[in-house]
Amino acid sequence: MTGTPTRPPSAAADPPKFRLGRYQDLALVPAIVVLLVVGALVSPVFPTTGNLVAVLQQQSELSLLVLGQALILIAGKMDLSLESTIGIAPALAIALVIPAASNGLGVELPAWTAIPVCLLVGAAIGGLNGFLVLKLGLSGFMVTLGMLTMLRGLQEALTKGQTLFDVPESFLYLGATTWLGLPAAVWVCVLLFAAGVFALTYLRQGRSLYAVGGNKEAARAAGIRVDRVVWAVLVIGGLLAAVAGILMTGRLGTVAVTQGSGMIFKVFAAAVIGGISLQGGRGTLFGALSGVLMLGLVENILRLLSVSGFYINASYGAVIILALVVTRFATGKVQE
Amino acid sequence: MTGTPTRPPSAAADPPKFRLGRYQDLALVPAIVVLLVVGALVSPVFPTTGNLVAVLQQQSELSLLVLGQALILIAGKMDLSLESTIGIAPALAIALVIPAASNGLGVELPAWTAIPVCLLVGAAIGGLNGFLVLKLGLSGFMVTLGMLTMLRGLQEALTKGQTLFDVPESFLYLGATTWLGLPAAVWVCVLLFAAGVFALTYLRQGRSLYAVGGNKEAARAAGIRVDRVVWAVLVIGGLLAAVAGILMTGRLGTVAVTQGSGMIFKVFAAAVIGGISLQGGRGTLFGALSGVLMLGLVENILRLLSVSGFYINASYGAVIILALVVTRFATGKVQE
Amino acid sequence: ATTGGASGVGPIGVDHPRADSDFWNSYIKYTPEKAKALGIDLMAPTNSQNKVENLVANAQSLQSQGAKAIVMAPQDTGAVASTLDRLEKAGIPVVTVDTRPDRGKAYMVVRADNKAYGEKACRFLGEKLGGKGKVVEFQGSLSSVNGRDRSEAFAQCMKANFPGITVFEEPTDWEGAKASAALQTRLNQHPDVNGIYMQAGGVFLAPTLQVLRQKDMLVPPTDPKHVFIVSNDGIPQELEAIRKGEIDATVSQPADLYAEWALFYAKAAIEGRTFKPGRTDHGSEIVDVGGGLLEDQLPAPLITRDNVDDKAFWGNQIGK
Amino acid sequence: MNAVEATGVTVRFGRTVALDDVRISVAEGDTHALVGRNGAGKSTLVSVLTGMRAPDAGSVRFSGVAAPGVADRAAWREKVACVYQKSTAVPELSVAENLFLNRQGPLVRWKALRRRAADLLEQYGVAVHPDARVADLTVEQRQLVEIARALSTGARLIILDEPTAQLDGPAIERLFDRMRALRAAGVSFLFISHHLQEVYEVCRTVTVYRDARHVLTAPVAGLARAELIEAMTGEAGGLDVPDGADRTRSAQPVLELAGLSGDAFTDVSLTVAAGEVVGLAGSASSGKHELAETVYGLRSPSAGSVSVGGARVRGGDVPAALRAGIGCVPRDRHHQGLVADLSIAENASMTVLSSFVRRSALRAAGRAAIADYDIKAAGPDQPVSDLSGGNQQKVVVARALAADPAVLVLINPTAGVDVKSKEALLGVVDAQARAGRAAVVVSDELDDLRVCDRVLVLFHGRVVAEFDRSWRDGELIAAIEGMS
Ligand SMILES: Nc1ncnc2c1ncn2[C@@H]1O[C@H](COP(=O)(O)OP(=O)(O)OP(=O)(O)O)[C@@H](O)[C@H]1O
Ligand SMILES: Nc1ncnc2c1ncn2[C@@H]1O[C@H](COP(=O)(O)OP(=O)(O)OP(=O)(O)O)[C@@H](O)[C@H]1O
Ligand SMILES: [Mg+2]
Ligand SMILES: [Mg+2]
Repeated sequence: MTGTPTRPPSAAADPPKFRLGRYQDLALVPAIVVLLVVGALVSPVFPTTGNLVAVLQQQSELSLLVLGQALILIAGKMDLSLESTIGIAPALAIALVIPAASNGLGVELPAWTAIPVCLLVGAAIGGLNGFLVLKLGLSGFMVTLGMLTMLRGLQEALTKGQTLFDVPESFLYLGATTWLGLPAAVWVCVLLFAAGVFALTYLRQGRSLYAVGGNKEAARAAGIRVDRVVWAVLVIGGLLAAVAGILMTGRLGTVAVTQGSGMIFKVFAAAVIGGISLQGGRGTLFGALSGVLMLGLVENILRLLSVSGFYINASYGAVIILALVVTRFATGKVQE
Repeated sequence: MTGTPTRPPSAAADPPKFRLGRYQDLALVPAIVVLLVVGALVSPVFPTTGNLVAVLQQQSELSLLVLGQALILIAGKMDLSLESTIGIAPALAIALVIPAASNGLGVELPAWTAIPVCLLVGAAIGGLNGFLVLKLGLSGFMVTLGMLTMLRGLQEALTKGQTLFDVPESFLYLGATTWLGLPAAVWVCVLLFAAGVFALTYLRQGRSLYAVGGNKEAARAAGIRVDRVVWAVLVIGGLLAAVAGILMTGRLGTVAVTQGSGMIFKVFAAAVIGGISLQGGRGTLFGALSGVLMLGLVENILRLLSVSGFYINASYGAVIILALVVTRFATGKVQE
Repeated sequence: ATTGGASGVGPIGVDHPRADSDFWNSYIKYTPEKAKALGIDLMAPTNSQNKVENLVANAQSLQSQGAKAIVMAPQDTGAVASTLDRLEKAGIPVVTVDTRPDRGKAYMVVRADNKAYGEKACRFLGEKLGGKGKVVEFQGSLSSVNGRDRSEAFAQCMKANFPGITVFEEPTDWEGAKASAALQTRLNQHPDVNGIYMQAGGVFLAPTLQVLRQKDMLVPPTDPKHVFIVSNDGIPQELEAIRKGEIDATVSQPADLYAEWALFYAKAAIEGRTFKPGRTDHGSEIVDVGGGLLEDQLPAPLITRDNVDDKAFWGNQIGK
Repeated sequence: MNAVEATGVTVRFGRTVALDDVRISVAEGDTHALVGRNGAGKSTLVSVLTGMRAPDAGSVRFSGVAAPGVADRAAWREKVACVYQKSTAVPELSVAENLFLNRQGPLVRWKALRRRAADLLEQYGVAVHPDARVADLTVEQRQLVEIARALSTGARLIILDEPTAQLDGPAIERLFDRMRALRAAGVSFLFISHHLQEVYEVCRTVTVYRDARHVLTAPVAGLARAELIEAMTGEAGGLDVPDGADRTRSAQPVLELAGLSGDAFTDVSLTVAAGEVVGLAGSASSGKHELAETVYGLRSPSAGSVSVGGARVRGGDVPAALRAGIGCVPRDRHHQGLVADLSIAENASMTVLSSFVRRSALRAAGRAAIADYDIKAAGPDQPVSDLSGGNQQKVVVARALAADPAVLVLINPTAGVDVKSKEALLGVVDAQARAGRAAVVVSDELDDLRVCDRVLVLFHGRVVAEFDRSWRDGELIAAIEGMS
């Protein structure tokens, strides 16, 4: 092996045509623009501020679940139990606060504890999932599927199937107030998403999610404490679901036993449409958010069109597939 | 081969103590044995033939969906739409047969066509999924999620939300007959599972599922036509869901618009508990089948215990997690 | 988007609770007919697919499209409270069908008393069984008021009046497959089960008959081995089964009256009429269920072999 | 003082003992070679020395201080940097981020990061853009990125597990230059390679493991090559790679490429006769890999044709190539060579499964592969993911030869294979040729090219030189580097 090293051919050093991260972020933008135009054509009500704000508010809880799930997916796990956490976290917190006469547990903690307890419950569920997956080595999908059922069941057992009414003021405030013309819930989401985007872009801990989800061994070799990252992300997911639960409870004024049930499908749909990979290590929060917006717009338009109940599911499914096709050909990328 | 090939170190030539494949197969057996014992202690009815046969019959439709999903998962894909296929395939077939007065489509095909048409619809749905995923390059998870919604919606649109009561004799026959003391549905499952196990063990095409699911590129480089295998497996999945639809329709005597809805969670639960990997390339049909049995026994025992409606979900979830723990420590293997 | 002539009263918005149950589909079919008869300008109906989030969003959307009154059937009677508040603030009267909101203001509640369903079923079975025996009950989803009301009333009545009857409560979440499995198990455990109460005929009828058929237990009422079956709903298939002697009774939940009177009250609200508790001219009674909330309790007749051919039942009016 | 010292290290995988009470000590400032046959336990030791695996017994000390706990990854990373045998790059992330994985600083400054990455890549002569996705790189580029990352961490001890197996000559030379410079600055190295000449070139001390045991530690200078090989194999006698000079070849053409063009190469015409072995050499960007992959149908040609025995083979169609009698060892065993979860038997016979698979036949085929290719394994049912790197490579070769093909296309067939096994593998190629097969060997290793009857050199996608058997190292390398 002698001889002067030749300069490597320059072609390989050309900058890649686009920066993947940024490009993927925008993949859904064309589809969203199309939807906005279609919406405006379909109904004069659609482009009004009132309607669009309502869309945002209606999607706010979903968006927080998607935020949590996106973080978890990027780190290479999944958490199905989020859809139960959004119900049981506020239900338990409220049951601890209200008197037994209103279906409470009779503990009657002071009212101000409701929100902290709710967050605590969310975090604890995330922590428990983490324990089962990381310490006991159980399958994450299965554990959280079991949790999904069990937590929903606990909520039923806790409330004996009753809806909880005496929702503390703090919940109602968050659900009903507007700040600067936007519902408080929307602000909460915007702030949390902004924090998420910042963390995933500029913080080392945030970037480590991609490493952990993309190649666990490589992350470990690079000095990342993989288990700790996964655990943290599961706890954050639970926390965000609890926040979503607070917003939902505030918006609806009650906690039904079924609160959130069936949402997990939408959560995955929004995340995956938004470019988050189920295999881990790929996707951005901006993408996930646009997935949420897209689903919200589709629902809103179908609603304004007053599609008959018999056709609403068919249309919804068809539009999702259509959106996939549009995204596929707009980005030119085969989806995995 | 020139040179004397060195003998491998002698220890390595011993037959291995266990074969990994077989071992995994049996992972759930301890949990099932525990359940059988618990069941017998809990209720004198549990160990009767009548009860156990009923468990088998009740699980027959689920087991066929699991069979289909297991094949698809082993080949590295997933198909969520199976839970809609189990409804729409028989619904469409029956609607084509019965008169408009009984909520039919008014086409009134001869009654014997019902079963073939049903199978055809199932296969066509699988084929369509394959087309969208392989030819258009859409995300398999998303496409089948969209299909799940769309097909359920089509069934609603088709039947205007009505339950179809006029089920052809052929369906009812399969749902109600017993052959040699076992319900026909159970025989159908046993045969199809046996065929599946045979194919995955002894046929080249069957073995290739593992290669395709384990490493698509390596399979391609070994001369396996990856796309063709995946397509075939999706069509088979649709077909099996249609068969499950026939059995379910026969057993219940109607096709409700909601037939099968919510089953997909159980399908995944059974498959994953049974050792099928969501990442593809790993798992056996025997394992999947034991997953189905386990879920069936758990349900049966909870039912015999007459657990109150308020606690049934909580118990069910808790038992699933417990089963995971038992399996984890019985096999000593960390689950992925 | 309205369907009626602009001349009619309205526009009135209607939200349907779901599109996947036979009872509600009959109701959905009746709505436009009855609106036309009442001279109502009906907006295109929305459907909340059994989810309160959808109901909330639909109400918002109907409101922004200018509904003057809204008819809805909130399956989650708690979570509509904030929506009712909002509509009240916007001056839009609401008529609820089938369920009574736990909180919040409605102009009128139109429903049959679900507790009465459970009670009627209990009394019928109790008498037929002579106060002894074993009854399997397919409970609806316990997270729905109707399921809960029917279950509670049935249980209370049984305990109070027929202590000799053992009741097996089977949670089914309104799913036929769960009912079928539960019945199979229960019959294995207790082959002497001689009564069944199913809380929704549309869902449980066929699966139940199929299990009994398989077990050779589908015998005429004259046979001592006959299993007495009471259902709720009153769809045509149940009436047919009563005629054939496969089941014995059903409580007819009046889909036609639901549609008719809900729209009637919505129109009355726009016209500014008021109502007081007391008997009505259509065989029902308006009661004040508390806090000034009025409920028109429509009759829910028990259909048995004796009156099954009465043309007045809605189940006999629509072609099946 | 020793940079690292491990004593009494034992590691078991189930019944397999990967390391049996071994020791190693790397003196400060030393460049220490670790050699041994495939499966001797080298990579396992690396995982212990870098804290990726806790040993079943034994202890590790860095500069006399006990090693950190397994959970404290950051502490390990300060002590030692490593290029693992199996890639530890994150495919979805950019090159820049991979280079500075987990050391971007608490707040990532992207512009600065990209600049630092560009500097580093420049230093190591790696021709990739910092924003490129690692998944889009070739094996070689990825390996260079990993090397640059390890060498740039500032650790005082650097472990390189077969860093050169996928590199071409100039890249290896650049690596050695960097190593010498760092050694001058007092950095210690543990260097693993199956290329013994590299050991002699850069290392001062060598440790030999055999069958999971420590056999020898000695200064490189006093150790003859034959002694070293004897220590590795446990058998006396040197090695001779067959050069096939006495092979006769018929005039009958088997493989014919006519005006073949495709990804990264143009207009290549070539005829390989029965009994002939043709080598393809060239730098990483020469198009040699793409050419070989096109012949096997892994890529579609843009023009020209491939025929075997006079019959044209459909382009871009692996099953067609297989049917025509072409067998192939693909470039990257992890990517295209193996299904990691499947057993040795299954992988080795994947190209030749009959439509009815008899388990006993399958296992017999697996056992035969283990014996024929000298694979160190617990048995034919062992999943290939449990094998050492070199043994995995042998399974890939077994898979390529299983169908008894008329034409062999071998891309870096001996990558990561130990000297003794390399001799056996090249012996197989020689034997195949003697049996009237045709073979194309694509390799960066001169040893691999020595079995060839002629060697074609590609440069920027075109054949620029052809050598017959009598080539000398210097002239071949000059041609490869485009200086002929
Ligand atoms: N995860 C594992 N499970 C089971 N056995 C393993 C595993 N990893 C390694 N082994 C076994 O341990 C032994 C040592 O492997 P190791 O990778 O250390 O060898 P090596 O010296 O690095 O070989 P090579 O030169 O081929 O890279 C081999 O017999 C291998 O089969
Ligand atoms: N190498 C990279 N890998 C992943 N993401 C990157 C990379 N470089 C930049 N980004 C993304 O690009 C975004 C902007 O980064 P940054 O603030 O560095 O932009 P910039 O340096 O100002 O870019 P430009 O020079 O093009 O204006 C961030 O969101 C970051 O996620
Ligand atoms: Mg190694
Ligand atoms: Mg090696």
